[in-house]
Amino acid sequence: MDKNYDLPIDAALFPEGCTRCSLSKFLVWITIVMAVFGWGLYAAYRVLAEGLGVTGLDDYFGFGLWITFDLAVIALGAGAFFTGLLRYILNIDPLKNIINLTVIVGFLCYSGAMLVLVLDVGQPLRAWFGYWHANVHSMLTEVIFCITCYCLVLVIEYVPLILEQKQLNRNKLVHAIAHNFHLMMPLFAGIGAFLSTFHQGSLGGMYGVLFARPYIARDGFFIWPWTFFLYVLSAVGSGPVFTVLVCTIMEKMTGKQLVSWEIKSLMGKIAGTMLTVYMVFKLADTWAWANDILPRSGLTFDQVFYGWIYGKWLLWAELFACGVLPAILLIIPSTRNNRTLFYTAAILDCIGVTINRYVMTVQALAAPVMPFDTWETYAPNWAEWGASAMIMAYAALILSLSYRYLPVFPQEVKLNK
Amino acid sequence: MSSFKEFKIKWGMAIDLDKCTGCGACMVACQAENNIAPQPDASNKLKSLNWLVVYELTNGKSFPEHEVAYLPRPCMQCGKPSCVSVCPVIATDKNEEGGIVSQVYPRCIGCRYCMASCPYHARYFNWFDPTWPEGMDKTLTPDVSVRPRGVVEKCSFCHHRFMQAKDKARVEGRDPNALNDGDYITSCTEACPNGAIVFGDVNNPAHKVHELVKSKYAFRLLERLGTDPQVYYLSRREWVRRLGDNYLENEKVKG
Amino acid sequence: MEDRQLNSSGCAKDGGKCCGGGITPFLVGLVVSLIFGWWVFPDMIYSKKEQPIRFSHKVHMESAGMECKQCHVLREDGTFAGLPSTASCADCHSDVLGSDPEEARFVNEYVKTGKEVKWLVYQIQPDNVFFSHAAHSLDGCNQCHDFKESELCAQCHPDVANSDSAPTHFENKLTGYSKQTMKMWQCERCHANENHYGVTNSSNACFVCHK
Amino acid sequence: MALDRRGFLKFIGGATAGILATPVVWKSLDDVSIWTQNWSWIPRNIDGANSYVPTVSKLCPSAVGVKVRLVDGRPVRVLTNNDHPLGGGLSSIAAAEVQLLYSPSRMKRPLKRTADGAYVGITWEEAEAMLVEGLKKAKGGDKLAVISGDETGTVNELFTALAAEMGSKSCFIMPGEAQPAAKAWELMGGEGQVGYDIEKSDYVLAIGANVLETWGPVIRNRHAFRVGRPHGEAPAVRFAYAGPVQNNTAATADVWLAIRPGTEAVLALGLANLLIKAGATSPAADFADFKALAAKFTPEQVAAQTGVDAKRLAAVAQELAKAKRPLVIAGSEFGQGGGAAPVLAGLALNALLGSMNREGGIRALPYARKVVPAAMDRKALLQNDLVAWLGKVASGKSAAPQAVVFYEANPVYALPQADAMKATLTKVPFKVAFTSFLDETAMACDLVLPVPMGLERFDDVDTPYGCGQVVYALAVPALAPLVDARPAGDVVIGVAKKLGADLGVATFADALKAKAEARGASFTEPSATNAHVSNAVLPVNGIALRADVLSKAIDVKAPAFPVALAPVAKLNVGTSKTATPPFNTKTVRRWEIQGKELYVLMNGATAAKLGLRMHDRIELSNPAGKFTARVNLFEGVINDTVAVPAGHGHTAFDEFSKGKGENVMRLLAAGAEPGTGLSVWTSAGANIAKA
Repeated sequence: MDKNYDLPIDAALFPEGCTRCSLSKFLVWITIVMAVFGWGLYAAYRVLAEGLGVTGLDDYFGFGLWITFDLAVIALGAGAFFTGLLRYILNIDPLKNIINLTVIVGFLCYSGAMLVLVLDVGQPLRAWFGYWHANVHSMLTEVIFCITCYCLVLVIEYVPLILEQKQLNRNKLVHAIAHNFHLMMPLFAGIGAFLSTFHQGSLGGMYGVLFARPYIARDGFFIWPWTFFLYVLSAVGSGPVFTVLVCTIMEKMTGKQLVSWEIKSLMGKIAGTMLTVYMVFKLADTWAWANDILPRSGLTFDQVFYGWIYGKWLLWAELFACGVLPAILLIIPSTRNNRTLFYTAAILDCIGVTINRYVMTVQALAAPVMPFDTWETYAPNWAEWGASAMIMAYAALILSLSYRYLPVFPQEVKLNK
Repeated sequence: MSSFKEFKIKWGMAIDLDKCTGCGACMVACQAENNIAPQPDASNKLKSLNWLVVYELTNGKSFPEHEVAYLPRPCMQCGKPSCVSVCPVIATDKNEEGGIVSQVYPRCIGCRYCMASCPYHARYFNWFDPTWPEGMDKTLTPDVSVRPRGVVEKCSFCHHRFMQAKDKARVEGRDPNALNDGDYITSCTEACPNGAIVFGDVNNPAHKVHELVKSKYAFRLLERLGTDPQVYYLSRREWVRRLGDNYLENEKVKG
Repeated sequence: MEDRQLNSSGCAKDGGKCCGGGITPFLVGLVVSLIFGWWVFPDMIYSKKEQPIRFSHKVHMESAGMECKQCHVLREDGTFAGLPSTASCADCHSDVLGSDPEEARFVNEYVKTGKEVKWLVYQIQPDNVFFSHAAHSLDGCNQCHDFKESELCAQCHPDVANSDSAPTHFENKLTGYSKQTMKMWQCERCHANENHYGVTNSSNACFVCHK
Repeated sequence: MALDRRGFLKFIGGATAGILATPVVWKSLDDVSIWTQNWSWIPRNIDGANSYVPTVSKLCPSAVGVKVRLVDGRPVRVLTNNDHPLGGGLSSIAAAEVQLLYSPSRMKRPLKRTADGAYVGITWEEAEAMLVEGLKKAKGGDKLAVISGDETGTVNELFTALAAEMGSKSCFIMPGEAQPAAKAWELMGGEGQVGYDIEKSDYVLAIGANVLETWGPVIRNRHAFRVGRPHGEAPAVRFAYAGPVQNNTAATADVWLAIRPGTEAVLALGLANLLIKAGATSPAADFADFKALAAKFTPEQVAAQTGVDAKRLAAVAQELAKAKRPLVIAGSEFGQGGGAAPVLAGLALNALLGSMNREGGIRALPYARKVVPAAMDRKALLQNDLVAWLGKVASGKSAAPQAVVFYEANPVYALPQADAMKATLTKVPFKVAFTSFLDETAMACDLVLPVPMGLERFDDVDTPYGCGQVVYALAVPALAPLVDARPAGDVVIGVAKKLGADLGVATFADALKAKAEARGASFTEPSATNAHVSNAVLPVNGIALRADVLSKAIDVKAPAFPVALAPVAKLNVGTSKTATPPFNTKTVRRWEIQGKELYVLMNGATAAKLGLRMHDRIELSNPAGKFTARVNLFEGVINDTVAVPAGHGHTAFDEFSKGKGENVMRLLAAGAEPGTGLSVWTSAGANIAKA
């Protein structure tokens, strides 16, 4: 084999027909990422060695940044299961051009969330009790099982992509495995869609069942409070555009076009449709909450907001600026195909679902229930930011490696000719 | 949601808020009895671990119409606890005769879901390992295990005293399931010089608390949420009773 | 690097031929770990300890005609005293009674100095476990069973009534607990047995056994 | 056979499969989780046999009767003793007494101060020799002073006897409620110790006296409160409280009369005015004078001086008049510095109400006989005014003593103008502290001698001030001292011997035995309480109302400051002797101490007037001293008054109290009460500036 010394020294590992930056440039980037990772690792060490007291959490805010982070990334990672569902089960073929990225993003979101959970539980060495001594009545049990299983599914979906690495794939066995995996993908996509729907729902259900917390308690359907369905819908209404945003950021960083606009627009259309459905229900839910659940608990709408930090602006922002507005922008073809408006809508959409997960977690715990109790505020400290940044760094690392060495984007060669 | 058991015995408290001066003896007696570690700086009340906390209540009026009351808040041992069904590992349950909500520390994984569910803030997390000044750990009682960091704990109604009372009854040849009024009382009940807390079996007519909870002045915290607490409060002051639950402006308080 | 990559993938063309062994390495691994896991490991995690004095329950039970509860006393308030103190042993053994050199050693080293014997307890439970000996009485169990006292004790404790020396104490190197410390499922043999409910007032509620 | 990579992978595969089929992984997982239940750095439970020792708390000012639970001789709890005449519950400090045995600030051995100011451990033999040497230099002519923090113990007799043998009468007890009361009772011509029969009263009006928190035998008082207030029913005994702050007593009282600090006597006279108008009278010889004095205190006049609402005042007067067995208790809101006038006026009210020498009223209780011949008896000791004496020493009017002995007293922290008091003590060349804790006073001494804690020693409590009955309670050791401490009584006896004096008792235990006998108590049999109650009372004859003294003493000048200061005393923060016990930091209210900062309380109107809001940082200053604090808005404070939580701002002790908050005593300056000459420091004021 002739060697072209103009190519980066690891060029043999690049996806077929793709160009990449020099190894040294890549290593500089990786060093930056690893520095952030190291900070998070230190935070994680302190938390595990000394206890959760080093965080900003307290007895009022047992859940804080980490749970918000987990819920948000799990919602945003929903692009994976929903795109998979559409691609493999409903056979929307064009989605094959972005399916790899949705799988990686999904995998990162879920595995990252699980890493954070290791820090977030007080006794990580006993965390396996969740499987062994499972309480079937707890929504959290459903979450634990579904997230674990779905994370395994994502690994299974991610593996063939790794096996398709140019050099690895030369091995016949590897090639055969990768191929067979692909054939089985509809099965896993189906399982994934099932598991993911359930745990997205269970995450919402986790809050809705807290019947003594009027801020988040919701009546429901059968064993599930409404939040179960709202979480599923909000996740599928934001996950796809999050993948698009990740893709676009990668495009900006690499200076290449990786996915064609049509695909992005399609993802936007999917998310927009789901978001619209979600917003209809969410608005109805909010109305019913303010007019039924709150007064039933002896509370008024005004009473569950406080100052600036837990002000009504959060609700209005979530519902309208980051809910109704992006839904409209994404669902109307003309605005959707305006790139600026499209990206604005996508960003607002993701912010909206993050606000939702934040208020459901933090504001819900801040809102006093006993009349003589007080509003308390919560601010995450360095340890929580550090550990969250570690997950971001971890994601950046995996994405960088995947992009550099794996055939993630089928359109890349064609689009960059 | 799971169903909740009914019990023949129902340990409960009737706390007369008109008798509590807020002196804090119950809080100290609780810590000593239940091997709760002291904290050099406990000014962050959101991170100081005390199973029993005395809240300060105000009628909200300006001087001189102002009134103050103190409300000791143990675990409510809810009849329909919001914390039990959410626990993913069955570390907390309400399955024993007497209706005390158990918390099993070696089972708890520290997910804090139960804390999120409890509107009374009765549950506490061990943010750090507990430490005592040198030698003070020798004053730990043998009755309650010391909790490591990373687990949730809460008031147990001094459950070990229940077990001790039953054992004493057994040795004396009495029926351990028919304890007399006063055979089993909690450390805070015992410590309060004002007798603000009366403890006993709410279901047993021979126990004083049985009548007290029927008083027209009796109320429970956040009754309308449906948690069905086993801790009752009493106050002849209407404004105090009104602070027991959230009332809309036009709603009347009972009693 | 690249060359190695190429080589190994080249190798793969020949399949099992050049990188032989077929299933043998797999089997070797399997057997090695099975041996390790079943025979070496269980031994490795315990340290062995012997009692400081060789004590014969048999002599006390048979020759002296004693019962368990004479030394392992239930106190008036319902708590259990566990092992007898040197002082209570000295009620009989104020001086050497027999010819056993261990007894003489006990009298000389402990009774005369007033030192307590650091007996090793086989059944000691973690702090988070509450166990009431008062609740597990002969009267209670013998409503249906027909236990002798020593038989009842042996439901949980090693049956030492007929032995001349106490068994070796295996201490888990990680947890510090005896190998014979009962696990929860063993307690549940009775506590989760519904036939016991209503007869013995037993319950399988968490707080009955945890503190 | 060389193992190639593929073979190796197969081997690993087989090994993995094999391991999963053995207990290795599963047993390890389980063991690890068991390990997390038993971390070696978490303390273990230690089982054993329970035993209980009934005793009385010498640590808690409420002198609460308790029992100590021991497990195999190891003390684990202080428990309620319902049978004890001083028991029936716990105070928040007595509840922590067992844990305080292991307080980080506990004295472990005798210490002497070296030239460079550092403390070094010495043996008891060295310490006693040093004590003898130091005392030798203080022989004759009031050159030795004794300051005791024990109001009820027989140990005072040994100290005062030693002082007497050394030719000194400068013996003092730390200021409290007993001293002004003794003075007032003496002025009225009463005999013995004044007692308040709260148990049998049906209407208790506490003026200033924080009867449910700091005044008298608090737990006994609270037990009476408990009995008189059945759960959820209309109370059989009504409680009214008058004071500047809605404190713990006011929180449960049926009536709170808000009055300015230091105006207790005026309020009492205002009530007297109304009662006399309603027909109340007294057989006292000077009733006419008193009537004339009371006539001046019309409701309007009283309202102007005290700030009390005239209607509420009238209502209380009516309730008092209607009650069958009313009882008025006057005292200081923070347990000291109140002067004789409030008590005098309060006792006069009782006289008007016919409560003298009546069930549920005022009782004259006999003092116990001295058991150490040379000692000062309690009556004599109560006549010595420590604050006044120190003032004279400070100003040079009295010569500074050559030696001072402190017994369980912490005047450097706990006296008014604490900074000035500390400076005064520097004039004394030899200072010795008998103490359990290395407190502020010990830190100023040349020799510090550890005494066993109350739970480790024999001691006694003889009829605390406020008790309605003679109660003699023995403190018995629940355990041997954990540190190298010696009972102060025995040390004093030994030292006296070395100084050539025979105190007449061989051991402290003998003194206690004699005292018990003097009280008619017998402790030969084991008892559930080790306490003795007697119904002995002295006749109350020819009581004078002393309008002459009152008219002078009541001349309270309103402080010339924008705000008045009202210190608020609570037992949960401990005492000056103990500081805040480790468990009690959690009982300190949120807006009382945050980190190292103290919060002071004022109502919204006062704050608005001063332009302050919640959490504002302010500086409180007056000629006595200054400090910064933050504002806590609390509507239960009278207008133009700042309530300052007392008991904070320690500069000694341990991490549980040192450096937290500020010591309110630094802002209080003592003055002399006209007519009685007693030191008073309940009428302080301060300037407020934003800091």
